[in-house]
Amino acid sequence: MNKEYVMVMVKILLLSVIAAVVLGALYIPTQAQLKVYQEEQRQLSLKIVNPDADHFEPVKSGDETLYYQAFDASNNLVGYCFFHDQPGSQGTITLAGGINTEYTVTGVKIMGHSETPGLGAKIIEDSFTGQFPGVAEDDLMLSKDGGAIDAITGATVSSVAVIDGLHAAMDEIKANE
Amino acid sequence: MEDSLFSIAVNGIFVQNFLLVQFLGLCSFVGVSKETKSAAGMSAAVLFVMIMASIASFLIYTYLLLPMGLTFLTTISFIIVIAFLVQLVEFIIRKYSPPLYRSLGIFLPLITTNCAILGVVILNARLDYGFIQSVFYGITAGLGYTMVMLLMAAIREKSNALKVPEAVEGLPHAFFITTLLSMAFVSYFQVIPT
Amino acid sequence: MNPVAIIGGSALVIGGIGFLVGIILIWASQKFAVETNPLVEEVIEVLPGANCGACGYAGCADFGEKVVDGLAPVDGCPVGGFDTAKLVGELLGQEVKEAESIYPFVRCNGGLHCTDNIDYVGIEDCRAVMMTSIGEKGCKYGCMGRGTCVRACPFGAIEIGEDHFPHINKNLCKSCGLCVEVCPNGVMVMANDSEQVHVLCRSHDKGKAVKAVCEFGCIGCKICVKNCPAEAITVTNFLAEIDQEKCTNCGQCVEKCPQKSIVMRSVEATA
Amino acid sequence: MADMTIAGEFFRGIVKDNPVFALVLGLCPTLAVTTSVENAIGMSGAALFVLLGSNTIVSALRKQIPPITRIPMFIIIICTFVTIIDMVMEAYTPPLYEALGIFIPLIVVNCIIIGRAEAYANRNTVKFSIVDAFGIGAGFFVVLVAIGAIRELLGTGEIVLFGLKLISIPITPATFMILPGGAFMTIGVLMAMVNYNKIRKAKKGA
Repeated sequence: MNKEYVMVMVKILLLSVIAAVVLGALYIPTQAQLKVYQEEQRQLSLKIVNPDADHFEPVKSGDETLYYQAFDASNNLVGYCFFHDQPGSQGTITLAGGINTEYTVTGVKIMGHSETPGLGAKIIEDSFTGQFPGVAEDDLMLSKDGGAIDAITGATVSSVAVIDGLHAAMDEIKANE
Repeated sequence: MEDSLFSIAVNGIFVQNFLLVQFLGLCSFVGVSKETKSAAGMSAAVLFVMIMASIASFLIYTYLLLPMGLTFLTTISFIIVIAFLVQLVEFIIRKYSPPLYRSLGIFLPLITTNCAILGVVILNARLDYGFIQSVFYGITAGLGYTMVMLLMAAIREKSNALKVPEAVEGLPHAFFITTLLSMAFVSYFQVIPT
Repeated sequence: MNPVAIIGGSALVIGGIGFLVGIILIWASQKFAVETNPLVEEVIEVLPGANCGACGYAGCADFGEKVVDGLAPVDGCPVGGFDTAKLVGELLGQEVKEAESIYPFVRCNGGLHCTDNIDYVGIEDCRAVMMTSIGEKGCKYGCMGRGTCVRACPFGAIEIGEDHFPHINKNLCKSCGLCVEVCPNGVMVMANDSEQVHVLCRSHDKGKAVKAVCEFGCIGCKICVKNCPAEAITVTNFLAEIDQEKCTNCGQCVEKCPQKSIVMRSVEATA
Repeated sequence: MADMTIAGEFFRGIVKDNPVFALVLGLCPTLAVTTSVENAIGMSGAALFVLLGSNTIVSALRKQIPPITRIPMFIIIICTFVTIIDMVMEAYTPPLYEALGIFIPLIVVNCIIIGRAEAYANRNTVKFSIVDAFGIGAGFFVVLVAIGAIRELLGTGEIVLFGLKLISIPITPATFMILPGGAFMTIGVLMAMVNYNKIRKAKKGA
């Protein structure tokens, strides 16, 4: 291993370690800030999906929050809220949903997705999510199957994914309540 | 994720073809598909790097990054492995077939940033495929890439004899052929909703 | 995860990967070392890089190696012309003298003056025509203007004019000679600028057959042979050939030729 | 390239060595992302930042980088910049990150950046590398916005930029333009126009 190769090793090692330290150092503050922001976002979306609720109590199993119970100002149970990951056509869709005690949907908000831009990505628009408030659990289906939700043209898979996500979350809450 | 190997194969080669549907790996695709010889050379290199990268990235992701909770390093560690593999391939090609090395030219280092390869490894991680699934996905995605590459090289060589207005000759011509190819592949996409 | 663990952990992981990469690449660079003589790299850098094969070798890299090993002449690259030869000469410490530049030249005067034999519809390629028939034109030796040479030229220097003849754009043409090789009838030939007198015909048919088909075809009447002071012209099989070394460009044959198939070309931009 | 001037290098990046048309690099993000002008601006902005960073560091260290481990070291530099911009934007400018989120990892596989690192920054001084980064970045920006505008206008019938509707034409939107086929065709047509212009100039010149 003559001198020249040692130099090569030193250089690549040095560069890798410097890159790693820079990224590691940057990771800590950004992660903390991200946590703060995400928590804000969650509270905000809970408010959106369940407008008449005042505050929310997380229902935990172990340290993982399953869903939130929504209480109004005078502290009686008004409904539930949840975050749910559902596989869409391109990747996972994270959606926030709110229902009242009779399992009628009070609101839906798409938190994150990687659907095809221009097609599946339209699930985040109010024209689609706006259809959900006030829809009872049984007619939470696509209009072509007799439900109350019209799918987005050219993005049936993504639309169905959102609906299945809501159903899955509702069943989970039913099992727990 | 319990994707069966068959569905991964269909996904990798046809439905989610990296080149024509996911737009990944175009730089080398357009640049090198002028003639079948260099196209074959390039796809062989891409296939090799894809398979090795799938293996290496799976090991790093599951045994290093996940347990240590450093998932923010995924992209950088994957891409270093790919770059290392490409440097290795560059040595091998330069040693054993200099003409191919000359004809690939700038596109050889570009395999590193070849979106298809990084695409495969990141998808492997995101869909948290098992080891066999990851490697299989690497192979099928590579085959999908090779198939389209050779198809394109053959078409472009044949289309040289056509009388094409001068402005369209060369790259625009290649792009129009790709348009038709990708429409065919995208229609596959609608037929088999995954 | 406390900060030290994160930074330490990532330094360890990325550092480790970097270390492995370094080790294996060093080993690979030794195992796959290619003993390239740096001079060859420099010579290849200077060559035009068109890989056209006009120098007779498989592309510039091959030519570069041969030049450095002394197997190929320093000015062996016609495409690069004099300036490349000079650069290569400097690299190898050999001086280079100015070489005469040569350009392709069409030895046929038929074109529109020549009758059509068949109405050809097919791939735009003279070779395809010759494969599928004995030639589109009355005279099967002539230029059909189907543009094989146009496509063969890597520098886009040739264009088919309205007279159905290829016109060579001299400042684009790198005299690589690919068009000469590719022409099925051998109508194209590399001609030195100083060679001005040419027989614009390739036909070996007898006089009667030539006249029936083409206005300017050479009928092999040997008048030019008698009148050439330098005996530079020989007629073989009813076709006159001019030996350019002997020819003094006097132009006697041009006046005497009844068919006007011998021509004194003035060396202007496009042949 | 002995007689390099600042302006010369900058405009070379836009016209002569335009990353997409002349060098045929960076096609993956160009086609994937240009479904709207907004995305195009976001993408080219992020790409410009990373290109600037990587060109500067690569050309600063060009004497140090051993040829044996050339590609991995370029990649480490580029990827560090991409991860930095990814983390910082995700935490401190969430709305912007929301819009550009999927483009950031795309940049690391953007062939332009390593293309320039390998072909240019590795061989020229820091000053010119920075100018080249600006030039290529501007070239990339121009092309991306052009394609984005065409595809968005034809694909959805209107161009919406940061919420405000710029132009809208009464056509039934051709979703074909949003699909991959449309992207290839648009870039094919634009490239043909550029070639036509070049040939016309060459004919006049020669």
